[in-house]
Amino acid sequence: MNSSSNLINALFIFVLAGFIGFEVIRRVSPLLHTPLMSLTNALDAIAVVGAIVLVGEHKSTLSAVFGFIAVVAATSNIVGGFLITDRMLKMFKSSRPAAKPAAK
Amino acid sequence: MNSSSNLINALFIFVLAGFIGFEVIRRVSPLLHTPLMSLTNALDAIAVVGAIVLVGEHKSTLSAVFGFIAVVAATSNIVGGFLITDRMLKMFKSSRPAAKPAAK
Amino acid sequence: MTAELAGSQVVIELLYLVASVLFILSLKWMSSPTTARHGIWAGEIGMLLAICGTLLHHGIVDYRLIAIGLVLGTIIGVPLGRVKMTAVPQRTALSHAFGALCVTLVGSAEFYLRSPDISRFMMSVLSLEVILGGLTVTGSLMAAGKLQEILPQRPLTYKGQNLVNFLLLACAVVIAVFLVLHPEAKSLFPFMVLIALAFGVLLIIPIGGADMPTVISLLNGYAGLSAAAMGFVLNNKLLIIAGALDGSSGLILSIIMSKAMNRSFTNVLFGAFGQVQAPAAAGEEARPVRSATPEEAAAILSAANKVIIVPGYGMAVAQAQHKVRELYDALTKRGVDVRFAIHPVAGRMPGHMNVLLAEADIPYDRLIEMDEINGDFPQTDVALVIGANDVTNPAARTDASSPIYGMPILDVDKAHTVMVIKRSMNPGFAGIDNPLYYLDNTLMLFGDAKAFVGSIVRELSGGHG
Amino acid sequence: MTAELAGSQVVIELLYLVASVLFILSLKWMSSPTTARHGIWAGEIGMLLAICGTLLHHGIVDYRLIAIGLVLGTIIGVPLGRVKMTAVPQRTALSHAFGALCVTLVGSAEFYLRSPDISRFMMSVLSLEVILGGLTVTGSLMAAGKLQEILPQRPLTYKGQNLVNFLLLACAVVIAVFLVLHPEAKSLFPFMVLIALAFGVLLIIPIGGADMPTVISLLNGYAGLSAAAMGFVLNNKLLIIAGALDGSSGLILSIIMSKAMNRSFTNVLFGAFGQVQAPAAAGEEARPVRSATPEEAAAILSAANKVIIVPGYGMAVAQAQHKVRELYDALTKRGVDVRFAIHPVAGRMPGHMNVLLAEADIPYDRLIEMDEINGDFPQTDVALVIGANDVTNPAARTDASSPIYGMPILDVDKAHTVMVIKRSMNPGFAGIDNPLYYLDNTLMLFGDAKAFVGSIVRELSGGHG
Ligand SMILES: NC(=O)c1ccc[n+]([C@@H]2O[C@H](COP(=O)([O-])OP(=O)(O)OC[C@H]3O[C@@H](n4cnc5c(N)ncnc54)[C@H](OP(=O)(O)O)[C@@H]3O)[C@@H](O)[C@H]2O)c1
Ligand SMILES: NC(=O)c1ccc[n+]([C@@H]2O[C@H](COP(=O)([O-])OP(=O)(O)OC[C@H]3O[C@@H](n4cnc5c(N)ncnc54)[C@H](OP(=O)(O)O)[C@@H]3O)[C@@H](O)[C@H]2O)c1
Repeated sequence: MNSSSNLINALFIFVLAGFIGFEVIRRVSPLLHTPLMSLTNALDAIAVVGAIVLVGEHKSTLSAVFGFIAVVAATSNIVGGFLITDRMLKMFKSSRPAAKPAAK
Repeated sequence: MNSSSNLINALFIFVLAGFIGFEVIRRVSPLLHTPLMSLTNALDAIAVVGAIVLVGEHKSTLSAVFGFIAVVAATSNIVGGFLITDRMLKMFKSSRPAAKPAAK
Repeated sequence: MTAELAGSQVVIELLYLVASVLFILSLKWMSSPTTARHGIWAGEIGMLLAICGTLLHHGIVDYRLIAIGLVLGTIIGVPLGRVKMTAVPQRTALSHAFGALCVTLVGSAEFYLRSPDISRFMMSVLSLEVILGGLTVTGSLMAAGKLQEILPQRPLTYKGQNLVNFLLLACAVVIAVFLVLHPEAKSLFPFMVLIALAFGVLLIIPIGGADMPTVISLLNGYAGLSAAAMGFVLNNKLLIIAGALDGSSGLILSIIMSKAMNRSFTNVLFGAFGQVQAPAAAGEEARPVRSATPEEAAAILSAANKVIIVPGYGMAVAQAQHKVRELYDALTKRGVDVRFAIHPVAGRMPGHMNVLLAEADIPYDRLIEMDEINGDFPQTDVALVIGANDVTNPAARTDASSPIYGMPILDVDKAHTVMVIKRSMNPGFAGIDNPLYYLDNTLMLFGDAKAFVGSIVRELSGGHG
Repeated sequence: MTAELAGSQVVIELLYLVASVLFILSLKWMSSPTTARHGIWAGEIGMLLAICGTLLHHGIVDYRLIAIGLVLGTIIGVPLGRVKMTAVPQRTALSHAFGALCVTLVGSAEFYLRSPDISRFMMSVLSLEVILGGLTVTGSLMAAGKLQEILPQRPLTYKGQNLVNFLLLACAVVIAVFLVLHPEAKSLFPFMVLIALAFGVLLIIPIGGADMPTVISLLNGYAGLSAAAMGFVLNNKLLIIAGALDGSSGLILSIIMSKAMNRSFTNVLFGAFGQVQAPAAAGEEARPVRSATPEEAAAILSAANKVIIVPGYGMAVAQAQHKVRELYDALTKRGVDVRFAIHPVAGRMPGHMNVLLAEADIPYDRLIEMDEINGDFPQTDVALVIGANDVTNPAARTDASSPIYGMPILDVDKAHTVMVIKRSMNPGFAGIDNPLYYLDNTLMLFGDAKAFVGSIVRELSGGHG
């Protein structure tokens, strides 16, 4: 699993993805910087896949316990992150919608 | 060499690089589309590395001969491609330089 | 993971590939509000595919515990997705802590499962993962605490602080190096993690609550990097990609913020901020200012043709955005052209004002970025500043001795009339005086933003409708 | 390549990683003429590192033959890098052929070395590599021949042509599928390659010389894809990256071209172009046109304040760019404001006009893109069209029945006076009449572009000094 060939592949992928990250993020509209933060938060919680395997394989009690907490933490980020990003983005409207009474 | 794990890695890299390609090329100044063509030509000639290995390993006459022709073809692209791109780019000047008499 | 993969493994990897593409598209579509919603869907689908793929993993024997974890996470996540918009900064910090916690735990578990059979490179990456993860956990928790005002906002500094912090970090690195050479030394591992956790706390202690956004964004970058490191350890390409995307996002946002605040990025990177730059320069000359009542302000506004509203942190604190929307409606109904000038670091988070105003249903094409709107102030009748301070401080343009000298600002002072809603003459985040308030064309409207705007609106509608 | 790599292999891979980054930066820096030169250096350094790295490959025993190959390639390459600017299109086509030849040969050699021990996926990729490579070799050679006018420019069509081509391609695919299942069938391999080569020829036969640029760009994309396929076969990540970059470049440029020519991209993709769209609609009404002499043209130009020069394919054919430069100098000296309007598909290559004018030392900030300059024509005294035709045809705006209807054009007809230098009333590339020539404010200046511009310049300087 930790062969040097895998590491080299990983390095290539890291570099390419970092490049894409810079190119893409630099072009995110400043209007959306706050939703961007919560979205990347949700995406970053993809670490859940590592935790799922730990829990599922149940190789030791420690790994299962750590994995379980990790699954809970990451899942809450996924759910919370997508939810709030969606809520924020829903608020961005381009022209004025049928005047909804402003909240009190 | 042809393990499925390598192929998957290759796929990831292809997809990421293709994405970078689209992002980067879309932003090339239209002013430079012609030099862009010759530059990508030169870069694409990186295929020379495969040919070099073929020639160098000399595993069979056929592979050495094919490899040799391939080395020659690719090298001429590298040299020619960089040369002409450089020549073209040298011509692009922003403000008028000390009025060089226009060529006849 | 042998060189020749099992069939299920190939399926998983292909699902991960699709998920990676969806994640990238997700961020790409954030480039404009019209496509941003697609971005979320792409992200969600990608996440779903990745999780489903992972469940196919052949070594998994215990699905029950996974299910419980996912359900529990969802139960915690839903309220975290429902917080008020004004609580978004602390929510973001909290979720960095959660993300980093996940990474740190997985890294630790992997260490104990594999030790002593860990190659040097792998152990280096693993240490990086755990140290970055650990400091992000406590650092983000501290940041969230300060923002939520559970912890004191005040920066806590003492002599030699930087040296202590540095030595602590050095300790962690020394342990890491030792572990790289002797991965069988299991007992040392917890110390490395603990030091990282402690370092996270100490890193945030000297930083004032107001400086948190930059720190949060930086911690975002760290969280991303540690996730990428985890990807190296688990040889998981999707994780590497997501981590790299997140890492660059955090870095870029901190760079944008520090540029807009006129701080060097290295200054931010090395945690040297928070050193209160100028202790409220307080040239207590009691210079005269002119103030006005809501009635007077309403009269001036309704007589104007072009109004630019400049919101700032005070609007967020007062939660005045809905009242501002009413003001916008009232003025627009009278034919006044109202636009909003958005400074990149107004508020306490990149894009803070945009989100609040969007929440109040103000169309985003009325929100104009600094560079675009600055030329329009001289042709503007009234610039109405609502709870903004530093981002309007003309000293940044003129006074070379000011700590914010050189920071790009909104040129409100060039409007015919400037009206500033704030509660007192107290300074803003940068702790410095604002010469704007003493100009001849400036009127101070003292009061809470929400209450004051409410009075203006009442005045406007009382007069007419 | 075992899972645990040899030390030298690690060095090679790291060099390849650096080379990949340099290649990406190289293209990124092409985004502006001010950074483009750095781009070349990055590309060159990357190439050098990659080649040096490859020479470290442990299996290499014969360095002499490699050296000879490199030297021979350089000897051929230098003249190819020294061709005249007007010969750039055919040079580009030729180099696609060379690149594809390299890929095809390497692919074939690999097949014979490995057969019958080739996995199905690998054999599919290998077939893709060889088929794409093969058709690109002959296709590009044909294209180069047509552009250099060694081969007849005229499209050669016959009934059922598309069917024949399709069947031929199908044959190649059938062989490829058979080889995937039976990689030991060595004797079939040459047939697959031969068919691909034949297909390349037949693909280009029905396409007129003028349509070559789009084809060349498409072949560029194919060459890139085949190089990427080779990267899969050799498990060489640098090759995959370079191939993907090249492939996307080719595709994007063809898309840009077909958009600017108002053709659907699928139309281009499936080689269905060249079907002469409208046989020189030739409404032979012998409508009257007004023409003028060089003296008259010089007088009009020197009386103008603002002149926009619109160069086209005719300027390239006549190699008139240096004379145009003299004209630009002469007019500028008299205080006339001269700019150049660049249509994206003027000429026969994307960016063709830019390169030619840059060659003649015209500063690139005087070259204005269509979208930017179109608004300025109504305030322009003279629009001087030099050898351009289709890109100025107002029928694209007004005449829904025109084959170029909808194509974005330069609005020269809105200038106060239009002067058109061309040799006759013959149509341009699209083969259709140009109503511009019959407008009241249009003057035709009949003659070769170089000679005519030369006369104007002589007139201008004769008049004054
Ligand atoms: N956005 C970001 O990403 C970010 C990140 C890090 C740092 N920062 C910093 O934050 C600052 C943002 O500038 P800013 O102009 O938006 O805010 P500011 O300079 O911090 O000023 C906010 C003003 O709002 C007033 N205020 C507070 N509560 C109020 C209430 N309830 N009603 C009415 N007024 C109230 C305060 O004055 P009173 O106390 O007199 O009412 C204060 O002067 C900048 O210095 C920036 O560098 C921003
Ligand atoms: N740029 C690209 O990437 C690209 C790619 C594919 C296709 N195309 C097509 O190429 C066309 C380009 O438009 P264009 O306006 O530049 O060219 P054009 O429409 O082909 O017209 C060129 C004109 O130049 C004149 N000409 C030829 N030789 C001349 C000489 N020696 N002196 C003076 N005039 C001469 C010709 O008229 P006379 O014979 O009367 O002199 C002809 O009408 C478009 O239709 C475009 O779609 C471009």
